[in-house]
Amino acid sequence: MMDTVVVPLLKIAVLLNAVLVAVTFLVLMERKVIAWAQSRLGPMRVGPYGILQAIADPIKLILKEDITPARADKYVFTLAPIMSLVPALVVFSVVPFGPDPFYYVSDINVGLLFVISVTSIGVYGIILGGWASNSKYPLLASLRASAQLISYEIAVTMTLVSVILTTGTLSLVGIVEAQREGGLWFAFVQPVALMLVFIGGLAETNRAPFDLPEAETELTGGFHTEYSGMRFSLFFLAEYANMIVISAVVVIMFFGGWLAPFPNVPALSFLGLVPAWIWFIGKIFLFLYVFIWIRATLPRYRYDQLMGLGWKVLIPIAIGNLVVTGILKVAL
Amino acid sequence: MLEITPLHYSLLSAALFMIGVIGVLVRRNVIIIFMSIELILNAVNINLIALSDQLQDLAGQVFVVFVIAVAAAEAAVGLGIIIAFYRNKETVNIDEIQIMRW
Amino acid sequence: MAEAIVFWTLAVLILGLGIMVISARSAVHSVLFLVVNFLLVAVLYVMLNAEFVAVIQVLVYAGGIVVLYLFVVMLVSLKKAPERYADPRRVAWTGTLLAGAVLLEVVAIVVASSGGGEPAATEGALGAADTPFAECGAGPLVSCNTEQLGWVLYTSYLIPFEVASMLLLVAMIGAIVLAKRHL
Amino acid sequence: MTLEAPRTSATQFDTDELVINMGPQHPSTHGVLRVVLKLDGERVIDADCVIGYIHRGIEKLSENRDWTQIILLTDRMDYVAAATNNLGYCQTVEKLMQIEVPRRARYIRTVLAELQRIASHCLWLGTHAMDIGAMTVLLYAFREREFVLDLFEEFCGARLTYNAMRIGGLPLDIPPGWDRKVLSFCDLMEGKLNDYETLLTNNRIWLKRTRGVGVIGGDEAIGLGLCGPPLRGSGVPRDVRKDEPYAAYDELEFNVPLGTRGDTYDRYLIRMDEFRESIRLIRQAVEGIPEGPIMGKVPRLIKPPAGETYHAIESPKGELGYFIVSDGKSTNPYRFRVRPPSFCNLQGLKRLVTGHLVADVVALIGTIDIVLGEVDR
Repeated sequence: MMDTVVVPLLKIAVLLNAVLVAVTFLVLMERKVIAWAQSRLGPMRVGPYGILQAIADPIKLILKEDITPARADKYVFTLAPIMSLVPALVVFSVVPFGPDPFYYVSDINVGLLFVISVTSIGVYGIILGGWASNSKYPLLASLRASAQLISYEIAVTMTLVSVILTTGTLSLVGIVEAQREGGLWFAFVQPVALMLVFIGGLAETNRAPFDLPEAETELTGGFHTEYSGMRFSLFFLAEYANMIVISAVVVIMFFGGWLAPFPNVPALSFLGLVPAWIWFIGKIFLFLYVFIWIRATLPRYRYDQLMGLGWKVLIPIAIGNLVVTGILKVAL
Repeated sequence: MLEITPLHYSLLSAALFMIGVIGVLVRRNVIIIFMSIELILNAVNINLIALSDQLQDLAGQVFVVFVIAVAAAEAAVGLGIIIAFYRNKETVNIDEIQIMRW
Repeated sequence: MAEAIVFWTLAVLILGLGIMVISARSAVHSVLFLVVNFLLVAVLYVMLNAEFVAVIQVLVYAGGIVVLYLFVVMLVSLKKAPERYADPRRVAWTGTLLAGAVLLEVVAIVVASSGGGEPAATEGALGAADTPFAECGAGPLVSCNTEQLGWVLYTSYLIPFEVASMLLLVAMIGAIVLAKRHL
Repeated sequence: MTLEAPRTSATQFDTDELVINMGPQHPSTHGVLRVVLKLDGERVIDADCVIGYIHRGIEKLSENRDWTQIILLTDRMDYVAAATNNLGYCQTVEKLMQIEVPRRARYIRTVLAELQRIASHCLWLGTHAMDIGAMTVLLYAFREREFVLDLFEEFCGARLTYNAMRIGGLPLDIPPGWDRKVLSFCDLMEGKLNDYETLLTNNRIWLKRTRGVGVIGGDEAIGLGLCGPPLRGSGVPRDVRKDEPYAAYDELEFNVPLGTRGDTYDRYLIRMDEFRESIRLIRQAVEGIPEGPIMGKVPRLIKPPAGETYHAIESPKGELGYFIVSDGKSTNPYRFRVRPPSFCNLQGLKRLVTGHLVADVVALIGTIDIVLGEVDR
C-alpha cells in the first residue's frame, strides 16, 4: 500500500507543485530574457530585480473577474482550459529526473509514445476554447490550431521513430541509459532528428515563430481572446508546462537526460559530482532559454507557409532520416 | 459481480455496439452517424482485446491495429465526402443525401 | 477487487458517454464526449495488458481522428439542426427497436458461445506460437508487449499490414481529391 | 464604403464565407481603422475600410482660426510627423503671400523635416515588424526614435506636437551645440540601421512574409493615387523633394530609392534606404547651415491676398498637400483642405489585400504606413 499508493501520490504532489511553481518563474524568465534581448530591464518593481513578479502575476490573474461571454457555450468554455492543462501535467508522470526510481513517478515501456499521445490531447483545449467563445477570431484560431497540430505531430512522431530505431526502447529511462552506455548523446548521432523535433516542438507548443493560434497582431490573441482571469491563466500554465515538456523530451532524447557531460574527460570529472537531477533541470532551462530567445528574434510564419513547411519540408526530411537510420542500422 | 470475466467485457462491448447502432439508425446528422460508427468499431475492439487477453494470443491486438487504421481511412474519406457535400448542398442531413448525386 | 471497481466504473462511464455521444444536441458536444469515451476505452485496454494498443488508441483515435471530426464539425457550422426535417419520434422508435434486436442477438451469441467461461489458455491459435505471451513482464511497471506486437505484425501479418498501409494511402489521396475544390 | 458589414444573400452559393471586423479595436490596425473583411477560409475576398473614428474636423476648425493658430492644428494630423505637417502648411501660406524665407531657416527646416522622417520611419519599421511578429525590432526602433524626440525637445520644448515652424521662418534658432548632437545622432543611427537590417533584411521568414505580398504595378499605383514609398516601391520615380524642390532640397544631394517588384519587401527596402538618404541629407544640411536671420519679412497681422494655392511636400508617408483659399479680407482661411498621404494610400488597401490571407492584411496595413489621425483629420 505504501509503495503503490502513498509514495506515488506524494511524488505526484511534489511534482505538480514543482511544475506549477516553475511555470510561474518561467513567465518571469521569459519577460526578463525578452527584455534583455530588447535592451530593456523587464519587471523591476516587485521584489529585488522583479523576482516576486512571479507571485504577483498569478495573484492578479486569480483575483481578476472571470468573464464568460453571454453567448458562449458555458460548459465547454470552462472545460477547454482544463482540457488544455491536464494533459500537459499528466506527461510529467513519465519524465525521469534522475536514474533511480526515486526520481520518477513511473517508467512505462511505451513512455515515449505515451508522451506523444498525451500531448496530442492538449490541442482539444485550444480548439474547444476557440469554438466555445462563439467569436470569430477564436474560431479562426482554433481551426488553425487543429490543422497545425495534426501536421506537426506527424513530423515529430516520424522523427522520434528514427531515434527509437537507434535505441531499441520506448522507455524514457531506457533511452537515457542507452546514451550512457553508448557514451555519446543522440544529439551527435541524430542531429537532423534533433532539429526536426525541436522545430516540431515549437510548432506543437504554439510558440513563436509558429504561434499562429495566438498571433496577437493578427487574431487579437487567438483562441484565448474571450478568456480572462483564472481560466485564461490555465491556458497560460498549459502553454508553459508544454514548453517544459518539450524541453524535457528533447533533453532526454538527445542530450542525455540527467547525465553529466564529458564523463570520459578526467579533468572534467568533477562535473559528475553535481546531482543528476540538477543536470537534467539545467539542460531543460537551457532549452527553455532557446524557446524564449527564438521568440524574441524571429517574425511569425503565415498559416499557409507553416503548413507548407510542415508537409513539404519537415515530413519528407523526417521520412528520409528514418530511411537513412534504418539502412545504417542494418548495415552497421 | 466482483470477478471480471471476459463475458463482462463482451457484454460491455455488446452494449456499446448497440448504442452505436442506435446512433446510426436514429440520428440524421451524418457526422454524428460517423461518430456512432466509431463507437461500433470501438465496441468490436474492446471485444478483440478482451479475447486476446483471455486467449493469450496477440492476433486480437493486431486486428485492433488494423481496425484503427481502417477507421482512420474511413474518417478521412468520409469527412472529405461530407465537406464536399456540405459545400454544394449546405446540409449534413442524411435524408437529403439519399439521392446520391448532386 | 480493484479490477472489479475499475471495470464497473469504466463500463458505466463508457456506456454513459456513448449515450451522450448519440444524444447530445450539439455536434461539438458529441465530439467532446467521444474523446472522453475513447480515452476511457484506452484505460480499459491498459487493464487488459494491451498498452501499445491503448497508446495507439489515444494517439490515433483521440489525438487524430477525433480532431478531424472536430475540424469538420466546426467547418460545417450548422444553422439549423438536421433533425428538424424528419419526424424524429418515428425514426427513433424504429431505430431503437432495431438496435434492441441487434443487442439481443449479440448478447445471445456472446452468452451462448462463452459457455465454458474459463480462460482457454490455448496459445498460438492464430499462428503466433513463436511469440509466447507470457515472456513479457521484464518491463519495470507493465509488461512489454510492444516488441512482440511489432514482431507479429511484421512476420505473420506482413501482407495485411502492407495492405492496410495501401488503404491509408488510397484514403489520403481520396480525401485530397474530395476536399480540393479545383484540381 | 458601407457602414454595415456586408451580408451573404441567401441565393449566394459560396458556403464558407466569413465576415470579420478587423478593428476599430484591433492591435494592428494602427489606431482606429476598421476593415470589414470577407473571408473564404482565411483568404480575403473583399475588404472595406471604414474610417472616421477620430475625425476632429481639423479642416473646418481651421477656417475659424487665424493663420498662425492653424500651425498648431496641423501638428495633430500626422502626430508622428508633426514637423513636416508644419512645414507644408507654412510653405503654402508663404507661397500664397510670396514671403521669402531666409536661407538659414530653410536649412534648419530641412534638418527638422529629415529628422522627422527618421522618427516616422522608426515608428513604421517597429510597428510593421511587430505586426509580422518580430517584436524586438519595435523596441529597437523606438529606442532610436527617442533620440530624435530628444533633439526636437531640445529645439522647441515639445516631444510630439512641436509647433516648430512659423510662417516666414522659425520661432527659435537652434540651441548652441545642437548641430553637433544631430551629427552624432546620424553616426549612431547608421550603426543601428545595420542592426535592424541584420534582424530583418535577409531573414528567411521575413522574406517569406513580405516578398510577393501585395504586389502592385506602377500604372495601377498611379491609378489608385498612391504616393510616397508605396508608389516608389512600384518603380515610379515621384518624390516632391526632387520634382518640385522646396526648403533647401535643391541645394543638397540625395537619391530617390526605387523598387522594382512593387511588393511589401520592396517597400520595406525603400524605406530602409530612405533612412540612409535622410541621414545623408541631415549631414549636408547641418554642415551647410548659413549664418543669418531665421525669420523673413512677415507682416504683424498675417492676411494673405485673395486667391488660392496648392502646395505639396514629401512627408514621410508621401505627398502631403495643402489647398488654401483666402478671401483677402478676414484673418482666417476661406477654405482649408489637406491632401493627406495616408488617406490616399489607404485607398490601395482593398486592392492590395484581396486574394491574400488574413495574416497578410496586417502586413499590408503596416506597409502602407498609415496614421489614422491624418486619415480622419
